[in-house]
Amino acid sequence: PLKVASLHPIVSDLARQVGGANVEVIDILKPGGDIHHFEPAPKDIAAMRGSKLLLASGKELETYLDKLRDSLGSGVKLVEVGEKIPSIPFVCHEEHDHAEHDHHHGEFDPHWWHSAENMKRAARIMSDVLSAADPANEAAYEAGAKAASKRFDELKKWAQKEVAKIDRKDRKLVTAHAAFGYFCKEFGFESMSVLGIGRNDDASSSHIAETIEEIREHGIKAIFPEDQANPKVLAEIARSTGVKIGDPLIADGTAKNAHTFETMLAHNVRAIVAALAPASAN
Amino acid sequence: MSAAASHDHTKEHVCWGGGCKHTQHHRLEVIDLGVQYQEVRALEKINFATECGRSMALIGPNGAGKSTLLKSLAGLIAGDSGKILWRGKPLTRSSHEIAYLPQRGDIDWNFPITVRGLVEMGRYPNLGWWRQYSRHDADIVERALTSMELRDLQDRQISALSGGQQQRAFIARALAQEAHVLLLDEPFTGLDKPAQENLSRLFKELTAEGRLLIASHHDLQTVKGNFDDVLLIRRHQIVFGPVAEAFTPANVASAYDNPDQAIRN
Amino acid sequence: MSAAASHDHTKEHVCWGGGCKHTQHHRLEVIDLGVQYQEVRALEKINFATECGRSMALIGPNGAGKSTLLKSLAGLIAGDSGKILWRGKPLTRSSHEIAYLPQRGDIDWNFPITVRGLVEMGRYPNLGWWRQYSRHDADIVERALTSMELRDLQDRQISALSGGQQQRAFIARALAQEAHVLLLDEPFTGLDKPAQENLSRLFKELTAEGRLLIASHHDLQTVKGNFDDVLLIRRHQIVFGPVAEAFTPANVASAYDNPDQAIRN
Amino acid sequence: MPLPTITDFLAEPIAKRALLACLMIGFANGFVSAFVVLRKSALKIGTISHSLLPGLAVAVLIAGLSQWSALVGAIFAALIVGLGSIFLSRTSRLDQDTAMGVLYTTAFAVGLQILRGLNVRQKLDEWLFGSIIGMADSDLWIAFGISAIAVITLTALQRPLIIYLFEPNIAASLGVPVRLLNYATFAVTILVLVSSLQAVGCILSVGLMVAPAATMYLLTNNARALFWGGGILGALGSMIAFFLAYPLGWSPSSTIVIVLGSFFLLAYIFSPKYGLFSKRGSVA
Amino acid sequence: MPLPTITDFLAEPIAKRALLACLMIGFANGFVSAFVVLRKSALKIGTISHSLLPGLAVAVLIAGLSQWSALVGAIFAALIVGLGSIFLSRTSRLDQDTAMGVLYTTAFAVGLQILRGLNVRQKLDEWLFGSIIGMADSDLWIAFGISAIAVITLTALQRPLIIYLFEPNIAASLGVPVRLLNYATFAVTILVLVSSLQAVGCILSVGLMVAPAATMYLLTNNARALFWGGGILGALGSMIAFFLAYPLGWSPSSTIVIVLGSFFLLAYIFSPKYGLFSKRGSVA
Ligand SMILES: Nc1ncnc2c1ncn2[C@@H]1O[C@H](COP(=O)(O)OP(=O)(O)OP(=O)(O)O)[C@@H](O)[C@H]1O
Ligand SMILES: Nc1ncnc2c1ncn2[C@@H]1O[C@H](COP(=O)(O)OP(=O)(O)OP(=O)(O)O)[C@@H](O)[C@H]1O
Ligand SMILES: [Mg+2]
Ligand SMILES: [Mg+2]
Ligand SMILES: [Zn+2]
Repeated sequence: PLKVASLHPIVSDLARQVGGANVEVIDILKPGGDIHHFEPAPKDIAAMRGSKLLLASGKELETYLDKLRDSLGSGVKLVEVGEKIPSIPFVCHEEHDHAEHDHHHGEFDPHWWHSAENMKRAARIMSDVLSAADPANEAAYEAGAKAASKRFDELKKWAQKEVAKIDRKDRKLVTAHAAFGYFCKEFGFESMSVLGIGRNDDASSSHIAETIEEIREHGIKAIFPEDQANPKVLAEIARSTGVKIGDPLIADGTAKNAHTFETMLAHNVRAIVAALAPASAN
Repeated sequence: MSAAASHDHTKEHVCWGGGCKHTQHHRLEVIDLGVQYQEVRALEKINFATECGRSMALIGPNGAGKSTLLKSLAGLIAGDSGKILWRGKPLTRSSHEIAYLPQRGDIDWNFPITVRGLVEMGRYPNLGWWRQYSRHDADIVERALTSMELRDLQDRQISALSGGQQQRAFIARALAQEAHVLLLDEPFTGLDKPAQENLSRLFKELTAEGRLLIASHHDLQTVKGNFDDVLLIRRHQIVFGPVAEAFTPANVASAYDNPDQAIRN
Repeated sequence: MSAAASHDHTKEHVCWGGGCKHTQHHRLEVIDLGVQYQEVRALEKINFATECGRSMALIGPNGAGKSTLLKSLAGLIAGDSGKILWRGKPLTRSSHEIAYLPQRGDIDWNFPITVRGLVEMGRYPNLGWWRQYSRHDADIVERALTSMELRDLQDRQISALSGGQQQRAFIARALAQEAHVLLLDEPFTGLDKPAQENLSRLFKELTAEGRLLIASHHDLQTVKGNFDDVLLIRRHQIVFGPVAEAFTPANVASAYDNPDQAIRN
Repeated sequence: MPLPTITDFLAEPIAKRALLACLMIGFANGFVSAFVVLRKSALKIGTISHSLLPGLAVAVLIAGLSQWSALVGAIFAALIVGLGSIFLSRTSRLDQDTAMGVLYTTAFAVGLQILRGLNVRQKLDEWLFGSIIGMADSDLWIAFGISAIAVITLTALQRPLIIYLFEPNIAASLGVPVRLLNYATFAVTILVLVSSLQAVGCILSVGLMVAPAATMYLLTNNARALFWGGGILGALGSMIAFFLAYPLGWSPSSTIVIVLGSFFLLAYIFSPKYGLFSKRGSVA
Repeated sequence: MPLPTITDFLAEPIAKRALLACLMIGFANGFVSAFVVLRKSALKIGTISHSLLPGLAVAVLIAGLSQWSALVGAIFAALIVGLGSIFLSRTSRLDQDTAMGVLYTTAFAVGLQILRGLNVRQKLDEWLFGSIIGMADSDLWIAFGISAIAVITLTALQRPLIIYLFEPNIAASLGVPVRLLNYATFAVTILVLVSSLQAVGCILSVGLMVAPAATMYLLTNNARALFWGGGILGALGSMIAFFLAYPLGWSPSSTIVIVLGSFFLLAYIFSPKYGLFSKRGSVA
């Protein structure tokens, strides 16, 4: 089979779905790992031996890619799957825009995999690159991509049905970091982040004061921490405003128990619906 | 276990409150002491006994083991054989009754402390962690400063002193401790003539008050007038006894003039 | 600008290669020198001139400014008035021709260096960054070690020495430098009697070779036999001149016995 | 929507708690900074605050990932590296800095390896680094308790401590319980460090634990004044920063350190005795 | 699928490059570690490796984010903090550690504030922290150049350097150009640090820059031997680590530091002269 290596669990899964039995996917970054750092063991590199493709999620998520290029043998092609997927800018507080608050000029949200439409695009891209590497099985890859797209569509339908349980006015997703722009766009949420964009940003007190105001003003029902991140500040804001704390959402797709698009989306949608939908709907 | 409690006889004294004028004198005994540094044997079979009210000169060539002996007496290094008894009991490191002046301290000269603050440190063994710094303590510090002619310098930070002034400040700290036993490693170093004479005079006063004083130094001429006893060493003990008997040219010669240079290492 | 190049008259010498026996002697001139530390005036209006082949004792009470003067001559601190001329030119900090022995160095005693390594450092000004350490240099180091009786200790790490042995090692380093001018701040400190006598003898040899030697110390008795000139200071200069003329009891008294203690601060 | 005024904001419990936290953490850190500065261990503290990962790794290995296991793991790691380096330097000829350099990097490497094995994200330390604005009640109580312990311990031990800091050998000969002091003060420092880590994060906590007494150091020759002066400067600076950060929209932790750094700069330039403009010995 | 044998693996270009990088970076770092250990600046190096952020922030502010601007910014930051703290301590009564503690935390706070203002998405230091596997060609060349510069400079300056490290005052009186040495060696150290940051990351680079000479320090009293011995140990340890990491499946950078840490431990215990089992002065 065609051997490919992957730097992101969701991309690995996509490659498996599209390629089926014709590809062998090596996970360089294993579920639970940190997508921001690349520190492969020689063993991983050895396991990669003979791979035709190295798949990355792209959109500058893997900041180390530039360096890696030189080290790859000549037979390996690096593919940034997300590169051709339309970007949306980072958004913190979508519906207002004061002078002192900043929109992120020229900065794009790299978390493209929160959208089924994007996943469908990615499936097509995947089929193209696999075919280019292994023209003999082109037809199989195209079929694989189609099948995957169909599954993604179904999943989207299911998610939309679930989201419909939430009152339209309650469709506001308050998260710690702005990683859910694509999700919000696809499922009609307004997104708001408490802590800013970077993981290590420390929120300013005025930003927190604003967030509290907004949570009150918009009657927001719940706010969501992130998987594996410290929920402390969110917890205090929740305590101040009396809103619920939802189940942690999965942002990077690397959670140990949910590292495919299906499991990740299902987890996030369930968590959001459970916290925002009226009690009767659940 | 405060120092004051163990000084059950302090009341008799008028000045330098901690000495001991009483019938049964306190003895310091060193029995068969030996000290080893890595491959160097620094001291071997040192034996002597002295008591408060006496002063003792510790004499020997460079590398004879004088500093090593004083450090052992101060409890800063442990011998590997023999023992040291003070008032009949083995010496513990933190004996409050012993004041020690190192030959070369490992001082942080930039430490934010004035001369006065340094001398006040000497009161620590008497004050412990808690007791209030009293008028009495201030008097003692004052006296120590005066006797070392440091009154005018008392508010200087310690790095802003000349070498001899620094030495005087450290001596004053040892004095302010009002200890039973004073162990002074080359106390005359760096002092000018008047200060040296002043210190000799002070030694007499201290022993008259009933303190025990042990000082190493290199000036053989001043041994006779200034000390009661002398211990001549050169790794081994050469002689110990009252200056008049022990400090004979023959003994001194056997400490210094040896064609065999072995001791110097 | 290597040291050897400036020593255009070295050939005449048999030992301690860097001295100068020649008609026109090199002069060290100090003119109206004054030094200030923060609020303390340490030196004022110091004036003297001497030349190689002579030795000079620097005498004064504690805090008189002896160390300050030596540090100025070594180029380590700058005066705020007056000037220092060596061979007619203002002194620069890194004059290769000057060896300096500090009173109290800020030494890292744990530094991985042996006694021999320390003495070898003295050869640096002659070797510079590049020149090979030669047989000749080794001989000089050997001689410096021997003259300070450190042969047996040469492979010891420097913290494993007694106080006097350390002092000897630093003196040996200054000797190995074979400098024109030796500035020694209380070189006798910590040395035992034989070593002190040895050093006095060495001083004579050094000046006989044509070096200029300036040493501070506190032992007034040894001034007469050991030095050609004396500079008595107490912030101000009290007197400068040949020992026989200048070192009179009256002058010494005016340096030390002053009811006004002001100088001591 | 206009920015709520600061008085509005102060009505929020979250703001009150933050202000209280600034006061307490500022004071305790400033107080302890005297010890850090006298001991010249600013960089040791910095190093320890970076060496928590192996402790976290072990904690996660044993108890899973939670805020409490992170806290315990961090304290554990700090003690290992701190006391370990004291031990290594006492029993070898290396200085403590070098011993610590080797120890913490090796521990860190081992920690990374454990985490790889566990397949846990490597950026665990963010579990420790809260923000002064997100302090829970329990955090406040912990901060209060630790501050109280620190101030009381260091005040009680002050006399022997200063002697010890000046010269351990002299201290020993004066009967100061040197080893006890060494370990006790070290433990207090670690506690304060961990509590300020929760408030301002890894690097900034070092600033909080150094700058106040460093500023005082330029103003006084009285070692005691370093402690109380440091505490007061620390508390004052933190409060000023809190009120500055709000209108500027800055993060409170960075602002605290910037304010304390400015205090330092002022003292560095204008200190009457040791400032840039005071006439000190004109050293060549 | 069985693991390819190590010889197979070595046939890969990526493996050859990594091995080469281990050799060069190990040697250069080990060599420089002698200077770090003699200077007792292990923790200073650690601190500097953590204080790159403000430089990055300024670089991004001026030139936008790219690998080169990040590198330049990092070097710039290191120089500011390093030379700044030397300057602060020379012109005040503070020691360099304390000065550095205040300086780098304040700079860091300012850097954070700049980055907030710029809204840069990621923690920037990731731009710097590569891994020894996956070094770009340019990285390898930079590493080679820096190693060569470091070894040549430190060898050329060795004689005055050792005197200077022993006692700056004596050095000055011997005519050693103290200030020049101070700045030159500092610059070399920073260069080596930045090159090893790219290979093993922020904390582990400190291990690489301390452990080799710390090990030698326990074995010799010859300051010169520290340099070459450190270099050889560093290179050897890195190569051993490379071959160990393969079958164990560990990350090479952590393994390097673990191996060097083990060397240190062995010397600490078994050194004939300064080891735990050697009879040294029985200090109470
Ligand atoms: N840390 C050490 N390690 C090994 N040997 C040491 C150490 N300290 C001292 N020595 C050696 O022990 C011996 C005794 O040293 P000590 O310092 O007691 O001599 P001293 O009589 O005080 O000499 P001085 O008059 O020079 O001060 C000397 O031979 C010295 O070299
Ligand atoms: N760093 C300093 N700051 C302020 N004053 C100083 C400093 N160093 C020395 N002094 C003062 O300058 C004067 C001269 O000091 P110096 O060290 O030159 O004296 P000295 O003659 O060497 O004395 P000693 O015989 O005690 O060594 C003294 O009054 C001293 O207190
Ligand atoms: Mg001695
Ligand atoms: Mg002097
Ligand atoms: Zn945002």
